[in-house]
Amino acid sequence: MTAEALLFFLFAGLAVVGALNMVVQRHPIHSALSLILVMVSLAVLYLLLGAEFIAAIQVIVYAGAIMVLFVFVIMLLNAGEEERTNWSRLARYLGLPVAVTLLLEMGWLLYRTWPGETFVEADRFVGRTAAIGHLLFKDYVLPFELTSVLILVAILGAVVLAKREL
Amino acid sequence: MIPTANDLLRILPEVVLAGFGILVMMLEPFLGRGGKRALGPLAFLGTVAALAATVIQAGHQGYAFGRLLVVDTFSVYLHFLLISITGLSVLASLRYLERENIDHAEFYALLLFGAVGMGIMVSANELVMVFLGLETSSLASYVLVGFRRTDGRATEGAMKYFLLGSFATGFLLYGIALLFGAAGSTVLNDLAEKLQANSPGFTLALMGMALFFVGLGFKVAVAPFQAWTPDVYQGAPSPVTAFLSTGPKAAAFAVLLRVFWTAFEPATGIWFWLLWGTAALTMFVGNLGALVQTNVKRMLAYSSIAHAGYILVAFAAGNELGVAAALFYLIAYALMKLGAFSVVAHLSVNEDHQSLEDYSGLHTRQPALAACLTVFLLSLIGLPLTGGFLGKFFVFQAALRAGLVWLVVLGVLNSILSVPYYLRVVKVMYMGEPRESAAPLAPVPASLAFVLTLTALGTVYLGILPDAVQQFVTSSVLSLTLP
Amino acid sequence: MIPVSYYLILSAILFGLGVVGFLTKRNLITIFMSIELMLNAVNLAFVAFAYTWQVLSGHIFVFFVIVVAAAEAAVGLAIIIVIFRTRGSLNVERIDLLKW
Amino acid sequence: MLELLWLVPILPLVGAAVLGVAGRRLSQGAVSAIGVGSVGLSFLTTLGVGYAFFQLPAAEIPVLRTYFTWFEAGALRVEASFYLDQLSMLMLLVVTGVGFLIHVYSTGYMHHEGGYYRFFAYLNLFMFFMLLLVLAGNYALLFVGWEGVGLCSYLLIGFYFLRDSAANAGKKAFIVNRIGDFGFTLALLLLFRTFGSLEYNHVFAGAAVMDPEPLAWSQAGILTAISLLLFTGAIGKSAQLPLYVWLPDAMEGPTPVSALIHAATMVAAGVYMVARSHILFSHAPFALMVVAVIGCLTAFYAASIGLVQNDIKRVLAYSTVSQLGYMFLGLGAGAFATGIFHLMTHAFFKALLFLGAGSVIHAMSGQQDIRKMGGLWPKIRTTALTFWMGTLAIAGAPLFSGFFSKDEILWQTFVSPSLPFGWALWLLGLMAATMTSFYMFRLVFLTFHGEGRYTPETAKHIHESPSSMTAPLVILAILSVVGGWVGIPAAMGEALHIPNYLEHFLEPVFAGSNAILRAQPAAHAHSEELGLAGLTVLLAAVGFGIAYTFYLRNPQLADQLAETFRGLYQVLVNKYYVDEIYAAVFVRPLNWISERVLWRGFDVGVIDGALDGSAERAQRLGDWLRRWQSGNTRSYGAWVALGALALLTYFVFWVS
Amino acid sequence: MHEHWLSIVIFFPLLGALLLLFVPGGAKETLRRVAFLVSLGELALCVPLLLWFDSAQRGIQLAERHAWISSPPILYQLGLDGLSLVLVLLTALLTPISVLASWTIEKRVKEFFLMLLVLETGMIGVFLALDLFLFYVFWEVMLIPMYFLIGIWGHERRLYAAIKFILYTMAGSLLMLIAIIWLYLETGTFDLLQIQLVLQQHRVLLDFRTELLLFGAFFLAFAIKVPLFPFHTWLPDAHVEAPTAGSVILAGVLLKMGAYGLLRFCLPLFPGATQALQPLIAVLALISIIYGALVSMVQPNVKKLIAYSSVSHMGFVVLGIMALNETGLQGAILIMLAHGLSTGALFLLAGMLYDRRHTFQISDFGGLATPLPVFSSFLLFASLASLGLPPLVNWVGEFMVLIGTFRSNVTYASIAAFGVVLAAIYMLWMYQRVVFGEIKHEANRKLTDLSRRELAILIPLTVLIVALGLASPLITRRTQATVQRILLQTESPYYELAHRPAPEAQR
Repeated sequence: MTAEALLFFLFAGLAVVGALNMVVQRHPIHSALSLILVMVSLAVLYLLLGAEFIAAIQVIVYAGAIMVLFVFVIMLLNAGEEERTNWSRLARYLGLPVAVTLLLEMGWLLYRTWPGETFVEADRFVGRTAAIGHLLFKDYVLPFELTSVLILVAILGAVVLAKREL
Repeated sequence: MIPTANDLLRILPEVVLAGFGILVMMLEPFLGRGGKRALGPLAFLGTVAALAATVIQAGHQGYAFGRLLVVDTFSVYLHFLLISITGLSVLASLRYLERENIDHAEFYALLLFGAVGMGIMVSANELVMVFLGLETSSLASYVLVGFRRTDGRATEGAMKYFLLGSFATGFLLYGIALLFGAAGSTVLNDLAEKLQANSPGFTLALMGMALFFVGLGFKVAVAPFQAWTPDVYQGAPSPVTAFLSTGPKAAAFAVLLRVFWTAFEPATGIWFWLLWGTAALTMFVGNLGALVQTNVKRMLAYSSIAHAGYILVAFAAGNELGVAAALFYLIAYALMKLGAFSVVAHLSVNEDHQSLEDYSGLHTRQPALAACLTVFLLSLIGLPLTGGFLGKFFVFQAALRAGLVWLVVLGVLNSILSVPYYLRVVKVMYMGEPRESAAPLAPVPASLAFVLTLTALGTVYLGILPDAVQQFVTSSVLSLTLP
Repeated sequence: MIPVSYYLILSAILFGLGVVGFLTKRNLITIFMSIELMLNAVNLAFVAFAYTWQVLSGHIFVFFVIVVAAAEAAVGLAIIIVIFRTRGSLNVERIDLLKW
Repeated sequence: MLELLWLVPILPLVGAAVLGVAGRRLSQGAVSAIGVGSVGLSFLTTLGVGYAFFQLPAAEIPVLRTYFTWFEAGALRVEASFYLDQLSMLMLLVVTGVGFLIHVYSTGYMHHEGGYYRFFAYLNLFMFFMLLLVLAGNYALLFVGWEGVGLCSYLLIGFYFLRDSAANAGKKAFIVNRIGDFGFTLALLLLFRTFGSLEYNHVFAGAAVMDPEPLAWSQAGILTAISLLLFTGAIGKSAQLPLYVWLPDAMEGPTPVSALIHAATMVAAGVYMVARSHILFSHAPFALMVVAVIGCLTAFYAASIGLVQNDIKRVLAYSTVSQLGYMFLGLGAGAFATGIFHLMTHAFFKALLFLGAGSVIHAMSGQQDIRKMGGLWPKIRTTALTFWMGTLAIAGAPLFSGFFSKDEILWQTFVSPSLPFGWALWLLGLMAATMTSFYMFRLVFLTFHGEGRYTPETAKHIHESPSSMTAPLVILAILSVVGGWVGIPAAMGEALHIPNYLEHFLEPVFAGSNAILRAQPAAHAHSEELGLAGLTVLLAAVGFGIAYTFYLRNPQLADQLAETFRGLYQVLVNKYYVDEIYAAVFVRPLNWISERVLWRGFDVGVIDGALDGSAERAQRLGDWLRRWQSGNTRSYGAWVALGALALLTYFVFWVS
Repeated sequence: MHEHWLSIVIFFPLLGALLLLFVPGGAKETLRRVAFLVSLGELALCVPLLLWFDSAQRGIQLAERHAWISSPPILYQLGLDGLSLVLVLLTALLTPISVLASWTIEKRVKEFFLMLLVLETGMIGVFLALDLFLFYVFWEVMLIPMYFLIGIWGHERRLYAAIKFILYTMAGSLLMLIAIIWLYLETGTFDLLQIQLVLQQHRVLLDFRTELLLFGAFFLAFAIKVPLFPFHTWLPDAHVEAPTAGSVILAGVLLKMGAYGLLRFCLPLFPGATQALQPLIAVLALISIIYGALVSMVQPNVKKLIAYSSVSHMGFVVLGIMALNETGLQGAILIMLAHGLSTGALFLLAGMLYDRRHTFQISDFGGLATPLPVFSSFLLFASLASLGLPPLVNWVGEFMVLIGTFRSNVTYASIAAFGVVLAAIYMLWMYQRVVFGEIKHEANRKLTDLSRRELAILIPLTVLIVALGLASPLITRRTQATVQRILLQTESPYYELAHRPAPEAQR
């Protein structure tokens, strides 16, 4: 087993454990922390896949900014432990089976349709930041600009909704 | 690759809309109470300008930004439709916002930004563009739904819409990812090229299509993804409901049409039964649900599910006629739903007074309003001389041409099922007496009168002289083929 | 050497766990986190596919997804705050004024 | 004058129209003038037409006048045409003549009644339809008259509409007639199908060239079917078994109406129609036999009920039914002319009897029960006298009109070559004649003779009727006596060198049938006929005797007899319970089925139930469905996930 | 003028309705007068039709043809033949009568007459349209004014009746819409004349199953409208609950549309199916006749009784049509006319009773002959006409139908003839209970007899019933050519005509 494989299995395992823990935990703050664990693990996997830039912003933006926002809101609202109501019979009896079936089905399908021809090798394909920058500001300049509108909307929305007095 | 002038011309409407949106947003802090009143009209002006821009855009068809976007008659048609919807929604909201004490410029800005997103959706030729457009309009919608933020119902609507919408978006994205994985590209042309039935990634692509359909089906409220619709529509401020039930829905349908008609074309035989089933299911769920409603707004919400079902029938036909019918239906549907929800907006103060009894004897209280609503309802039923009828007529025609006799029969059955609940409203308006305690109605403001006149006349116009729109629609369909 | 499909299966698992979270959690914030988990799964898939096809656009998509996730987080958390203000609860099941 | 033929029916129609529209504003005198005048003019026109008719050479008879095309569709074409031959001429004279007399009588009788103008309007309308019936040149037009007289009968029976019994009787008459007309209608359909036309000349010419059908039922053909169906119509209209039930009830109408419609003219329409269609019947011996049997049974049956009735008019009504039976017996025996002869004499004496009865009722201030009369003879002499004349005529006293006609019928029955059991029918007829004599004299004795059983109150008002009423009585009495002399049977007349005028006159009409039915006249001695006639007279005298014994000499005897044969008496008094049986068998079940099964059961229950049920089911489905719309976001999410799963499964597993 | 006359006839009432919009709602008398004048004007406009109509011509006359919608090719095509002539005249006649009969309406007068006039446009349009799509449009457009007429101005259970009416009719008509589209997809046109031509010349072959299905869809729509057992249960409710004018129009014109549709579409377009299903439909017609009569007999409500009697009478119409010969068809047309007049009169009379007593229950009447002699006479006349007394036009029609049916099936004709017996029972029984006897309710004693307006309503109907009874060739000669054409198209399934020159349709 190479180092890469070891890394993969380690962080894949961590990601799954984190995700599971996120689901299982009752307190939102624990869930948030588990999610951060998932995200960081994923960042490592991105690196394995040669996505340097993505790995970086995964940590900076996702784990750093977005999750902080979450934690912040949790604190703000002083959210305590989850109340385990079970009023939705549909979700109670079907929710987990359906989701698990979906999971298994997708996993199985992906496994079946993608027989491992391509193996991940280090440095075979690396997404350098410069290349990405070029792509982003040339070919994908329109979506990039569009995201600005998107963010504008988000800001506007957040302000409109959350500000006490308008 | 620096964008060329043509590229910019091809996104001119979006640019105009975004510009006006920013303008509205920026101007607000500088204006006093009176000046703020001008922002709504300014936003409306923006949509008018965007319509003009669409005319310019129409003269410069072709791909833009590589092949991220495509401007063809199809997208021009939908631009006209969506921008008009936005404009009319702006007008319908003018007095509403004042009355409800939420007249913030952000509202208009969000509507305009939402329109930008929808505009991108309908001309997107690439799935991530679709996603971004969709997300832009969705985020705007989430906020708009919750705009009456002190009202528990509005915030609940916003929450449901947001959570479920994001959930569905997750599926959509995963679908896109899988399609990307199958073809190595998300440009529709590439997808069409690579996704031949026997290609290695075909199963992956099928998975992608399925998940993609989940996301968009959610937006157009296809059963079983329709559950959010009544709640959200009911909770949202009525003008927003008007916008929501027409604009994003039309845009999402446009995406479905374009994508299924071009990129997913090889899988036609596979998604046929899927569409068949969901169409039937959607019609029944919508109509049966509407049948038992006593809240007019909620009833209209269910009815919009049912109408999505009719459009899906056209979809299932899978022929040019079907696409044309769907496009025609969209415009007819937009007119009548906009009109109907505008009436609801006018009648409901604080989003109350929406039950059937509140409509009792409306014809004596505001005859013109009652007459307009009657036109919309008759059109929703699908009686001749209204756009709704011709819409259904074209849909059935397309479906029959495709040999879907049973689906059409189900459609007919649903039309009959829908008669009682629409007529119930007509009944109370014309045959009931006004409630004793009913508060006097505010006079119809000019802006709303304009909206109602336009939509009512448009509905009738579509029912009597559909030729112009038909031609537009037909050439749109023809433009939908990939070069 | 790890085949790409392993990454994909991992992404499927994470996506599925996201769905599980969405369906089993009651706290609005955790539900929202589940959605974030789903988006992360998507990102992993994008990156994996980008690797298979050796194209960079996959990375760009992930970038966009992250942006969108951020925007969504802003709006979503604002909505959650508003809900909490009007309803005083974060239990999704308690928020069912609109029904039938 | 023949050109004025159309005036004969039109005049009363005009009278009816004027009275109907403006009658309310006219004085009683003016109403009388119009009502009676129109019929009078019609009678005069008939005389004129008759004069011209008698001048016509034989070849030009029948006279056919076509006025316009009434309706046409495809092959069907019906003309408004009149057909005048000896038969219709005779009928015209009888109808207008008797009708006129009764109109005159009515001016007196109805003088004090409300709705005077209405009465005359109806009566005039009746005259129109009756004349139309007589003159019609095709079966469709005949049917118009046929239904029209039924309508007028309905109106006039229900004239006293305040009385429920009157209204019921009118309705019953119309409906029972309709049942007969059902047969008639089918006959029309068959006629058209067989002959391609409904015009008499086509039909008769067509039938004449067909082969007569055999007597056996099993081999009967289309003509038998037509004839039987036509006869069904006649059964209804002429109150034969089993559809006679309406006629006794019809006595609820004013007495002149009973005289005109329910004795003299309308009820005889069936007889006329059968005679008119003789050529069809003579080709269908089975039908002819049925006619005879029904007629004979009716004659006997009705007479037996008449024995015990106590209402003066009802006795006469049953008598009418019975006499009509005789007429059909005559027709059925193939002696069409004789049947018509009896129709004519019956018109005279029965009109007389009814009018007389009317006069009695008039005198008794509306009392109709003969048990409450008696000894009226000295107080209303003219009425009594004329009533006696009528009674003698109907009972068949020699030389009175009824004697000749009835006797001839019985004789013809006896000798008929076409009837297999002629003698049996004859025997029944004979017994009926005896009963006739009995109940008529019973009536006379109870009414005019013996001691008065009326209240003193009534007694004060007893008076003879005005001359407008007595004059027609006298004229009719004379006709009842001498009317028979135009048709004295050969057996009697030959010796006196009096020819049978009537038979001669009608000879050309029935020539076609006679040629078939009497191709080989059975050799019967005149003496035989005379002997049988003597027997009849004798039995009539017996009837008289019994009546005399029971009701004049020994009044309590009748009651004793009734006591002794209590069962039989009850059956007779209750008219064999036919009304009750009809009610139990037809009316009530039909009503029950219509209401309970069809309407409330099927219509409301099944059809509406199913539809309302499906509406409700849709509603319930909607209710059920919206419970899924629980408002719980988790459920919605589950839906989405479920949908996604289903889609994925469909797309990938089912397809690939 | 000539070539646009039919359009003028169709849209004149609509213009009148627009005119009404400008009259203030409070000026009730003016509104009534205007509506009356408009409807009379419409009647006057129909007179030239009578004059210009050439009875000898088999094809369509006064045709009008414009393109309307280009894709799919839908025409605005109108035309007149004998059948439509008769029904247009009937409509134009009954509308002013309905207007007059509605003089007593005080509630929302303006809207009432508006609806009535719009309804008239719809009805006349149905009879004149020769494009399937156009036909369908008119057919459906009529529903709304009728819905309002029943729903606003009706009686106690009006809302139920109105929705029932709409649902039944729409159920049928939407299936018809499917058939219309299907037919278009087969033939490529909505033009009725063109479709006939194409089918008859065998340019398009419908397989038998298709033909049956199409026929079935059309037939269902028409059978509901006629209404034929077992699709009739909307009728009693709609009739009873509708205001007088509504009932008159409903019985007088709307029911005829079903029969009209059978004659115009079912027979000529689907001869094979017609012939195959003829026995079945004839049996349904027979059941309608007997069933309607029996149920009518036990109704406690005057209007319901008349309504069920309509079922019976319309059964005759369908039976006549299904005789598939000239006599039967002519008879059917004549009954349509007769039924429109006589049942119209009956409903008007029932309405007059209602105006006076505010009830339709037979048991609430009795003895009306005393206070209302003139009324009673008219009621008698109408009842007699309805029960088929010769020589009134109802009988003539029924007789023709019987003759026609008898030619094809003796049993059917016999059963139908029995229906005539039943007609006498229920009509006379009703008449007796309403008019005869002592006055049982004090309220009935002081009723006033017919006013001049009411006489003006009834007299034309009465005169027509008699006149047409005596002179039915006035009608039948005008419809003869049309009937023959229909039969030719029906009796020879698609091959014989192929060799004939095209029908005069194009002229």
